[in-house]
Amino acid sequence: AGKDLKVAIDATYEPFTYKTPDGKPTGFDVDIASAICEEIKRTCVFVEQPWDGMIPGLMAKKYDVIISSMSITAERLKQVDFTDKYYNTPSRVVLKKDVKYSGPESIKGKKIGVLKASTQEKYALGELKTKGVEIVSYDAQDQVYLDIKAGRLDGTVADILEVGGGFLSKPGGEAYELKGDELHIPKYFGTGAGVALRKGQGELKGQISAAIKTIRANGKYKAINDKYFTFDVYGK
Amino acid sequence: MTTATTLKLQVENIHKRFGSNEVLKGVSLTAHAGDVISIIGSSGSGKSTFLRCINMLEKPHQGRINVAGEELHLTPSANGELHAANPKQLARLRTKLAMVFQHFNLWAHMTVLQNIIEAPVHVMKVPHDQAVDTARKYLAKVGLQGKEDAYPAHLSGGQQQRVAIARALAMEPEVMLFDEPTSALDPELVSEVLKVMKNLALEGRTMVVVTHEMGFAREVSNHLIFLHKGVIEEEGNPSHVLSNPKSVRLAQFLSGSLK
Amino acid sequence: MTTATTLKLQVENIHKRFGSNEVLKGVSLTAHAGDVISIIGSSGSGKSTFLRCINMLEKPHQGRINVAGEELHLTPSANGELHAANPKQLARLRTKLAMVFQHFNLWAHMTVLQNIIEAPVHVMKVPHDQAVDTARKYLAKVGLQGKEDAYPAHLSGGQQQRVAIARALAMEPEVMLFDEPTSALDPELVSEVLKVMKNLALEGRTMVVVTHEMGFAREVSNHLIFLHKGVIEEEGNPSHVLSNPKSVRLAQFLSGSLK
Amino acid sequence: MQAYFWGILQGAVLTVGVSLLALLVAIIFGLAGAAAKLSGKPVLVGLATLYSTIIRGIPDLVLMLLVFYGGTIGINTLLEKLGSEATVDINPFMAGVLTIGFIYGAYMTETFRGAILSIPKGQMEAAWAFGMSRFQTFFRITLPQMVRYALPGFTNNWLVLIKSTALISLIGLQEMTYLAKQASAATRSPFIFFMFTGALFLIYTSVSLFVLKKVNARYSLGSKRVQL
Amino acid sequence: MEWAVIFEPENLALFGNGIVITLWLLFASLAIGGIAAVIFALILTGPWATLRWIVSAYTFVIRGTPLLIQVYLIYYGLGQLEWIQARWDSIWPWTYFKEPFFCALLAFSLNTAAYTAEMLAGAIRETSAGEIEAAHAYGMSRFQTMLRIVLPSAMRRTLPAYSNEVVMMLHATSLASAVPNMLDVTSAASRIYATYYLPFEAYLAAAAIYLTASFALIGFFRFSEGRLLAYLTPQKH
Ligand SMILES: Nc1ncnc2c1ncn2[C@@H]1O[C@H](COP(=O)(O)OP(=O)(O)OP(=O)(O)O)[C@@H](O)[C@H]1O
Ligand SMILES: Nc1ncnc2c1ncn2[C@@H]1O[C@H](COP(=O)(O)OP(=O)(O)OP(=O)(O)O)[C@@H](O)[C@H]1O
Ligand SMILES: [Mg+2]
Ligand SMILES: [Mg+2]
Repeated sequence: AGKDLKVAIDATYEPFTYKTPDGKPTGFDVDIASAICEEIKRTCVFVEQPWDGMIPGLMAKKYDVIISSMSITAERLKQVDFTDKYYNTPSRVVLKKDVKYSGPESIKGKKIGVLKASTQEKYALGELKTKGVEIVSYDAQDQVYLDIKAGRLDGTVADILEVGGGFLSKPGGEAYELKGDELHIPKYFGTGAGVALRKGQGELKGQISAAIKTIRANGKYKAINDKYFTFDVYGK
Repeated sequence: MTTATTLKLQVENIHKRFGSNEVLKGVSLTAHAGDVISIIGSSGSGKSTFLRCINMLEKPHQGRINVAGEELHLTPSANGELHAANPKQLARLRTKLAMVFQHFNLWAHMTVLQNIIEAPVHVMKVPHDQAVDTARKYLAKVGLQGKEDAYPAHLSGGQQQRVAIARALAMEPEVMLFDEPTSALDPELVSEVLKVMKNLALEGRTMVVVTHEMGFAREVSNHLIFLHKGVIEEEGNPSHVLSNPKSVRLAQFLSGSLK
Repeated sequence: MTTATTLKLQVENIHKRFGSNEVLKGVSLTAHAGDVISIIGSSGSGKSTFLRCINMLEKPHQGRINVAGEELHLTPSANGELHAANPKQLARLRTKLAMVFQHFNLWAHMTVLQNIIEAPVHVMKVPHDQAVDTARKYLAKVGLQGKEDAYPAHLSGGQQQRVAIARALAMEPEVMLFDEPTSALDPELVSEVLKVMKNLALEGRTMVVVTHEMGFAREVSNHLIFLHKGVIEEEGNPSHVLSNPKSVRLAQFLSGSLK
Repeated sequence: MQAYFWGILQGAVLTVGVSLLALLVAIIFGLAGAAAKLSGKPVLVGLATLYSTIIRGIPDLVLMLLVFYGGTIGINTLLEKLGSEATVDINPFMAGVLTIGFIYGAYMTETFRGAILSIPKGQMEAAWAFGMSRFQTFFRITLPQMVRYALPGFTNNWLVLIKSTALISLIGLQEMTYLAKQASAATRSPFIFFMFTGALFLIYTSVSLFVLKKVNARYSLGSKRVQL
Repeated sequence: MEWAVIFEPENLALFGNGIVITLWLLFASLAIGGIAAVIFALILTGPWATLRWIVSAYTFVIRGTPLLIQVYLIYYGLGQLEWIQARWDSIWPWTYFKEPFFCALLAFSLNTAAYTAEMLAGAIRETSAGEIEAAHAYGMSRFQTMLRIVLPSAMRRTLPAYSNEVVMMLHATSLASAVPNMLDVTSAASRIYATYYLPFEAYLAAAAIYLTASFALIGFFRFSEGRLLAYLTPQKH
């Protein structure tokens, strides 16, 4: 392996980036990062960085890239550069099983919790609020679950993987289910998670995008994918 | 007013220890209306402690206290000291016993005027304006007009002492306890204070004065107590006792007098 | 030792205001080795302020200070007060000027012994054991053997004052400034302290004593200053001045004396 | 799951280390700040006032980011301008200790100043009159007497400081709050880890309070208390 | 740097709203917490052993755990209790527990009350013995001595330390975003940061707001000290 590639992760997003009990970073993002490094002949060095300081840290050259489930959005593109996506999971509406859902109008007047400053919040504000749904924003997604359990909320809009692992499969989540279609609208949800790097790192960006294509093609991606998921997270 | 035979203060057989140091070994005192009792004695003989026991600032280990005919109820604490059984009664009796402290103990965060009207207004419930008038009167008596709004820290030693005296006078209490009230005063002021005290005595007020000035004791008091090592070594009529001390200790004590 | 003509302390034309209140209006004083100078005056006349100006605890607005032949360098501050140009020089000169405060100002967190050896050990760099010996000697002189380990708060008023005196004596300074050093003492102790001071004077030490006891002033001092409203109203030989006051104010002041 | 608790305990060691060192720094800055503010020298007063006002004025989080990232970005931009390829990395441990110490020094300044104001002026005057330098007076008279007045405010500052060490996770140090967050994310059981760290904090503060109580007793010798 | 973004009307409105929330939370919790603190301080220095024990335990737990956890437990923790859930739709006062603002206010008030109480209790214990004795000697009851002599003096001496508490509370209000819909100044900044990815502009703008507020508070305390602590300082004209 060649020169070090410093990769920032925020290990608080199971199953994408999290830590084993002995403190080793692990998860889908981490494995993908390692596979990429292997392709481009660099050595991955993982740098842990809380989410709030992710982009400033990148600017401050504390690391070279971010591989931490960061969605490619128009706003972020103003500050940093992204490679092609390496996965894209859809979001969906989650409600109590006995609630009938047939589009935003059908839940007029209900209270829906979303993660503050997330793609789901943008969607909820743009498509649900306008139809009379009450939107409440939270600092963290698990707070949304707590308030659903407490009865302060009727439901949420969330990434299906997130809500599946964090809520639906947990005690208290049995009474709820995914409703309606998968939500993909790029205007709100962007185009999936990519590797973020500083602007002006064009060469590296090209290498990584190519590496993603390669592992996608040679089966390495599938091996990693199957370790964590029962379907293909790469998306359409 | 009250006649000279009314009992104003009766303190009996006070005992007080600090740790193993027995400071008072049974000291008693009786004062009628208009009495001025001087207490003299060498430094550390227990004068201040005795005065502070009278209003229970120090808790005695033994003894009885009766103020203006009312007996203070005392009960023993676990540590052997006596304490007031009824805090309300203690507070009430204390209003009849104004005190001038050896270290003045003025309230630092209050101006001179506030110091003086504090207890009359908030304890005796005297109307504020009336309290201010009384305060000004006594401030004038101790020669401190114009210092009403100064804080204690900005006063000279003698001025602080005079505020402490005015504060006690303004309570117009039945019994006054003075702990070396003229220690920081010049001779001229001493005689001023003496005059004030004599007038108070004529009004029938009772005073107990700890002092180091024999002249003061002779002039102002009608009874003198010489305290030595925690007991009353000698007592009686001041000029008598001072001129013809019976005990060797008192004679020796007085021999130091410069004038 | 030093001869009686050595100049020990020369203070010239001290002016001091508090706000708009001019407390000292040009006061001067000269003391040679072995001199004992008494300062008398009514309460609030500026005696303490003058004494405190001599060692710059109060910053005068005008004046010159010379200790043991060394002039203290003073420069004006923005607010009109003078301050020491060189803190090191000030600290050095202050070690030659021990002070007994009117309010004693014993260090509350130190025992009696610690109070007394503090400055000798940490300022004068006297070896610890030697400082303890000196401390015990002076404690004995003021009659306080056995109280070495007590904290100031547990002492009687007179005991505190004696510790303050011992603390000053233990510095064995060239000049001593006493602010009413016997105010809390009984006559017997007063004459003890008087004896100590006379001996010090004989050793050639210089003393400036603020006092309210005319007898003390007469006995102990060879020069007397009467301060009135911030100026020296009269000065001279003590017994002379006290027996034949020239100024009306002094005569009136003295008339108060009880004995 | 047990292993996560172990990890958090190791983070707790870091928390203890950073907080104690930061406290030391804060005490030094606080004493210097208080002494300067009370010195009466316009320049010193001005500097100390500026320090205590500005630092207390800006939220800790922002300061931490400014010092650490702003500092690194600044230095690296400078290096780039100078044509250097090298990148400088501030040691996060030292940066954390210094930043937190520097911030809490501003709070300590006020606490200590208030305490010094509570000491009767005569105590210091006696020291000056006996020829002690300002320095000696401060360490032999003011400091020992200040302790018991300062302790309540000091204790509060210290307890807040302990908890603010959580900030160092922002600059990449694995202290216990952050580890607890990771553990709760990995196991998706937030409450149990919050309770655990809460308990660790309580243990740490109990020990602190016990020590501070002893200190208070030591420095209250000779002071007179009246039963209220 | 792109400062223009901060000055766009919607972002200004965001900050404006943030300032209102922040100040409202600050002053309301200081007022409630302040009153509680005085009562707690009296208990801490008073003779009632059981009460004192309870209040000590309370200040110990509050001062010993992070404020964030307290906010969390009051808003989310209590919300999980069925007993509360059964009541908060109709039965007063439990209806308040459904409200984020109320829960945040409660947590903040309880927090500042604990810190302030300990500070004040410390100052009360250090009140000069002579001054208390003088009050006793003049017949003041325990209560009066407290109210007229000890508290006024202790509160003044606590001022410098209390200014710390107030400034810390100002900063702590940023934790209010742990409960939903509390768009205080920090939340406003992080929203702008998340929308535009301009960390320095967003957070520096927030810092400027906090700085201004702190300056105002610190200035207020200096002014009060000048008046209320005059007795500790040399006399000026
Ligand atoms: N710190 C201060 N601030 C303001 N005024 C003061 C201060 N100290 C003293 N004064 C005033 O200065 C005057 C002189 O005070 P000083 O203490 O020198 O008097 P003194 O002659 O020592 O009196 P005493 O015999 O009562 O001790 C007094 O009127 C006093 O009120
Ligand atoms: N709080 C205390 N703790 C321990 N000992 C004390 C305390 N107060 C006084 N004492 C001791 O009790 C003795 C008597 O003290 P007291 O103050 O009554 O003396 P005094 O007669 O008033 O003397 P002075 O004339 O010097 O004021 C002294 O030896 C003193 O050391
Ligand atoms: Mg006494
Ligand atoms: Mg004086």
